[in-house]
Amino acid sequence: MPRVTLVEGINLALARALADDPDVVLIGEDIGVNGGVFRATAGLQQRFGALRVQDTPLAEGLIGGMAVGMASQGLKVVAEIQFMGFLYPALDQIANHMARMRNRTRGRLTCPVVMRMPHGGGIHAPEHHSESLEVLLAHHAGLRVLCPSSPARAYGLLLAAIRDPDPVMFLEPTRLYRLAKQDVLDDGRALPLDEAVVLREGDDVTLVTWGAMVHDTLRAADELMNEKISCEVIDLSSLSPIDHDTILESVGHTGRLVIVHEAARNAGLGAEIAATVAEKALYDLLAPVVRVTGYDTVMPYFAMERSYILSVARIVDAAKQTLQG
Amino acid sequence: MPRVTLVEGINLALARALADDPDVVLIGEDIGVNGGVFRATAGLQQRFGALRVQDTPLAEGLIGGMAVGMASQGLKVVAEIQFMGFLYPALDQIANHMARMRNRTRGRLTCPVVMRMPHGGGIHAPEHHSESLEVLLAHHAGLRVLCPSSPARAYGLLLAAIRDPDPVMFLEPTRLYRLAKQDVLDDGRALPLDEAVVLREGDDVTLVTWGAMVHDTLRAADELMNEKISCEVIDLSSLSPIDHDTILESVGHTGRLVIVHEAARNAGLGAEIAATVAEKALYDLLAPVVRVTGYDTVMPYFAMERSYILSVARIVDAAKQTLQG
Amino acid sequence: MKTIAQFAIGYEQLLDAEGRACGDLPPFANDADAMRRMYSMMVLCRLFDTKAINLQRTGRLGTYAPCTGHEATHVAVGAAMRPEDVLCPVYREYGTQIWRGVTLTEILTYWAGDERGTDFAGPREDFPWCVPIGSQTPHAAGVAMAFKMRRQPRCAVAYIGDGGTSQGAFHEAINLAGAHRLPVVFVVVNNGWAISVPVAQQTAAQTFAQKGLGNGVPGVQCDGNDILAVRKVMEDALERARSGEGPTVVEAVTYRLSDHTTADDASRYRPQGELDAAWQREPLLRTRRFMEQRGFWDESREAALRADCVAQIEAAVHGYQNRPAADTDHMFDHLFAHPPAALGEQMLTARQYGKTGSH
Amino acid sequence: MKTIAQFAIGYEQLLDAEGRACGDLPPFANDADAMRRMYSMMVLCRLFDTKAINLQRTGRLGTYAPCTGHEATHVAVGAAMRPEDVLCPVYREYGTQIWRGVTLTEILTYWAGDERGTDFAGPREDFPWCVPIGSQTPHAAGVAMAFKMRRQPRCAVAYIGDGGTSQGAFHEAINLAGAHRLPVVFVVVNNGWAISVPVAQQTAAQTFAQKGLGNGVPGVQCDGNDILAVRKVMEDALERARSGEGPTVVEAVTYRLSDHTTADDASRYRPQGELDAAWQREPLLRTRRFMEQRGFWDESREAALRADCVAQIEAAVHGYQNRPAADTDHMFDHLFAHPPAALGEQMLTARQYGKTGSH
Ligand SMILES: Cc1ncc(C[n+]2csc(CCOP(=O)(O)OP(=O)(O)O)c2C)c(N)n1
Ligand SMILES: Cc1ncc(C[n+]2csc(CCOP(=O)(O)OP(=O)(O)O)c2C)c(N)n1
Ligand SMILES: [Mg+2]
Ligand SMILES: [Mg+2]
Repeated sequence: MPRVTLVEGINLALARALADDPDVVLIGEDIGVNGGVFRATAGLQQRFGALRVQDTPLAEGLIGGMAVGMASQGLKVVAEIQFMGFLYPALDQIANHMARMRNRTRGRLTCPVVMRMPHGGGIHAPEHHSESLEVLLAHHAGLRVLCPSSPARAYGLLLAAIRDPDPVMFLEPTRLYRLAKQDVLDDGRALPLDEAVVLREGDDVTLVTWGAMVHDTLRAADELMNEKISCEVIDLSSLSPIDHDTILESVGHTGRLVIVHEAARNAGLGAEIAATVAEKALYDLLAPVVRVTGYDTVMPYFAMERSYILSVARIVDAAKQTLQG
Repeated sequence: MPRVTLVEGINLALARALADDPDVVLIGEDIGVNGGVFRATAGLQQRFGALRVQDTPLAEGLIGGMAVGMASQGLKVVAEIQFMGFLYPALDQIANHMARMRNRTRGRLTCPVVMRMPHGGGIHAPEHHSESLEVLLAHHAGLRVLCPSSPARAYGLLLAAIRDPDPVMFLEPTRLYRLAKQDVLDDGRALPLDEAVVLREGDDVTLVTWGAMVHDTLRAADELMNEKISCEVIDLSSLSPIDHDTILESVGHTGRLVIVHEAARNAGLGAEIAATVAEKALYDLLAPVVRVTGYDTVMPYFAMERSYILSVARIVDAAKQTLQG
Repeated sequence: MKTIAQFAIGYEQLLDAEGRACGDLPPFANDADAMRRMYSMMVLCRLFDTKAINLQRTGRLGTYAPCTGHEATHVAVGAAMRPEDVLCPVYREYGTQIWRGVTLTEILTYWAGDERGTDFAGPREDFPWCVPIGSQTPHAAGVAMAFKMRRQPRCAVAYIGDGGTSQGAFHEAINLAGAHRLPVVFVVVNNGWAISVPVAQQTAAQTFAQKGLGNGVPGVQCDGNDILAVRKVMEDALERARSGEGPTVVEAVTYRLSDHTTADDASRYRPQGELDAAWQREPLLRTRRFMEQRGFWDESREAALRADCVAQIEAAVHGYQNRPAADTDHMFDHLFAHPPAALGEQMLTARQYGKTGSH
Repeated sequence: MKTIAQFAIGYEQLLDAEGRACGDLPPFANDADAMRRMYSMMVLCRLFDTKAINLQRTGRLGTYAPCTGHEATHVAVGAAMRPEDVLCPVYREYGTQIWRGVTLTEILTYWAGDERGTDFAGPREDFPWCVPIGSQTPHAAGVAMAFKMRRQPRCAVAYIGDGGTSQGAFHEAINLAGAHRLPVVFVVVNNGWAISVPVAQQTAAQTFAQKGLGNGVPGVQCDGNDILAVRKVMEDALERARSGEGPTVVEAVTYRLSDHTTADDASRYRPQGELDAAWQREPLLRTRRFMEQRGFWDESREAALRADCVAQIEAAVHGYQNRPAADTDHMFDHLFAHPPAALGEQMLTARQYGKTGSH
């Protein structure tokens, strides 16, 4: 069983999908000879050729649009957006076409596209390289949005995304690309879609998070455990649809909820989770919900990113706050 | 005092701004001789000339980008996006430049741009002409997002938006453009930014909404009053920043909250309001918050729009539900 | 300074405004049946247009985008394409669509705001109407990329208007097509106006055929009211594409003889004189004259054709007006192949509150 | 078919790879001071580049985009512009920026991930570095629109890379500039590569100078390692723009002698032979030879210049490393002229938890 990083897990899944299904095609900027700026596609063009692993011209709108066209012919397109801040020019195609093609044609034309992109900051990158824009995607019906938190989950979720016949936005936590290794069995098994994962069971507070913040949240849970506070940690994993049932069940048990995300607070995805709890589990709540999030500022240049990205300390304090409230 | 429709109120405000300040420039598709597809700019090119009221080439990304360039020179650009579904190509400029220019240059270059666009459905228009995408804008720090609900508010808020030195997204409820007339004093007075408005005071339930849904919500409040249920109706008006204080105060009084918006439910702006209440006013709540929203489907073609756009009946039922809960 | 690159744009016209041949005629021009088929389709489009506008005016159809004036271009493109090619239309190219098998009922259903109109029984792989201007052009490039990857001898055809050429997406698509020599033809329908904006305000380009030059893609302009020229130019471009020589930008110069849509009032911005002059160049009469000169057509054929068109249109309107009603599940049925569980709840709410919303 | 439009792209070179004049020299080429100023700036850029890369390698700077190889183009553009013109750069055109007054300290501060680096003390109206490729070009068109509206005799200059020309935004900007004859020059720096993608894969266009033809905007190509040619071509284009004749696309053909950025490893995708060959055409030596031939330059001037550059760079690094620390309020200070009240609460949280986040 190979021990791999998250980005290597993605590479394994892509290789597997390309090998299994001749309709799978990878497109993106610098994904060919260069193997992607994060090396997610390393070696794949050599192995599968320059058409199946295709460097596109430098135009994200084009990547989205050509993906729609290719997918309408039954190709399964896995497109890479080099950094999430460069997603914007592709949004028109994603929202106005990918998300709608099946619906508007009553299933006649479909859009089996996976849009892969790095998510979040923390790697000292220049401006526009550290964005967390999941809400822009999650708000659009007709899309699924996934965010893995470990090499094995990246592998299994990416396979699930590629095999799904509808468009899936696949957000890869940049900070985790090379953070840690994990044994990943390259057995071609996909993970289920639409499901959150309870990473750790606990009794006092539910901590919901996703992507890179999963790790800080687990560390916070460790620290809290030292103080005899038992946390249930949920990796949301599917950012759209949200698996509210898993969260509601947990909150039913703990009565306390802290939501942690790197994205800005205002109209962030944490709001959707808190709102659903306020609607469906109000009487379970023993304390106000707390969101621990990025600030409502633009993502600062990297010298300030450690002050923007929330910390273990903030999560710990938030959890304690729910225990006082 | 002229009796005008909402779109006429906008026209008055634009004319006033153009007359008052030689730096005000209008740009957009078909806004010149044609006066805009909704006639918001009718007569303005004749009066102020083809450079100050400028038809652009057909490219929303360009409109956003040229606005940034013009604004950097101190022009106050009021750009029209013909329908909100065509906003996507402009989002790159809005999010990556408008919202950030002041911050990234530490105030050296600023971006006094107003982006005007129709918002919402209900006018039997073709696909992509009926979108409610406020959350895509509200999630971005560095922008203000406004949505007037009457001719007078449109007039006063638009003047405030144009005079503000930062970018303001101005969403005009399409359904209200010609719905009703109101006396609007063309006195050049701007309304305050960042403030929600309590349109009707009440004791039992707080109803928060914005844009076209204000009217249905008021009708629902009327119906509820017939059943002796007294509603406080809040027109959010400023969609970013949200005036949470006004809402919290009202919920403190009523203990019940229904949020009404036309946009899709998942990660809609209603979530932010509900989440904030769950954080800051949990103990004031006598019943679960209810969101009455668009479905998590793509906005259907217009034959189905009466089934997509929520109804007075749904609002009434939701309010009653909070009284049972 | 030395010259390192040179480009030229050609113009094709085979039929003058009186319907006289003014160039080397391609074989199909001498094929009576081929010419009759094309002319018949043009007439059907013209009559359908009138009917659809009428339905809209009388509240029986939503906003509709007329095609009057564009018939030669639309029908010629349809005739030049093969059934296995794929079309990425904008919103008014009914002539091409009907030629390819889209039904009048489907067209009406679409403009009645009903998604079922885009579920063509006919060309199953053709794209539906595309409202966000320009965004259809990368689709065509993507379709052509699929053809290339699979070594299929098929072509994609994307329409775009004169106004639409200002969208960056169009240039991105051309650039990709050029770089990969994709089998795709971009047809710019230059009808003089983008709603209220005339061509001269839209761009400094002397022609739209040259729109590809910056991305290494050749272009050709033709008289878009001359069905022979358009078909000839399209056949050449498609042949080039099919044989691996890459994309072409084809500009068809025509005129929008109608309002932009039924929601528009062109008299607000468009000089009447220009419109009157354009009617002198309109495509139907010109084609008919050509056919009459050759003995392909006469008054009785015309009368029979018109009767047949009217009958077809009436049948289509009937089919459209009597299509089964859609219920609120319609909004949920085709969002996903595997819908998330949570949508079920909303589907029930929609059933409960169907048709009660504001409008 | 008759020809209805023709276009040609010219190529300008005034200095061959050995520094010998090979064309009609413009006046500034005979002006020793002007030439020395330009050459000195080129050398400063080259030495600064080395220093910045070194700082990055030793953990004292973030990712940095080198300019080695581009100095002739960058400096020539700076020299051709007037101070009151406005520059919309991408991210590596330091030669132009420093010429216009941006300081080395500001450049380092920017690449250290500190917004204060973009608050140029110098050209207050110039745009900061622009990371989203292509998005700077409509800014330049907008700036030029402001100049036109106010009848100011100023020009905007936008840079873009060979890769960047694939972005639709670039074409949209050119089209607007053409339609309004705006005073703007688009400078395409063709350095052969867009990260790992070579020009031939990026586009089928034979030149980048022709990128404007589709939108009615003329173009000219020049040897981007020939400082005389670039400056000449830019002066002509700016003169054209200033006198109301509209925009030009200028292509400067140069080569990226470095990795794309310090985060890149070009050896993964770029043949060593190509790089070696490109070094034979690099701009500094060529300019120096030209100046030596004319007696404008000698070894002792070279030594003095280098010493001066090193001192300037050292001072800049010192200034950069000793700039005042920023506190967490930095994130909130310049979001709005009138910040919403609610931000205050977050500012307090940020103060409390500053510098504790993951990275
Ligand atoms: C992205 C986008 N922006 C704006 C519109 C609104 N709109 C619809 S048609 C049109 C003009 C199109 O002109 P042209 O491309 O010349 O096509 P024509 O209508 O003349 O066939 C505009 C601005 C749109 N549909 N999509
Ligand atoms: C919109 C966008 N997409 C992707 C990137 C990532 N990226 C940065 S530089 C670059 C290549 C640019 O090549 P070119 O335009 O030729 O400029 P050069 O670096 O050669 O100067 C890419 C893909 C980006 N910055 N912006
Ligand atoms: Mg047109
Ligand atoms: Mg380059």
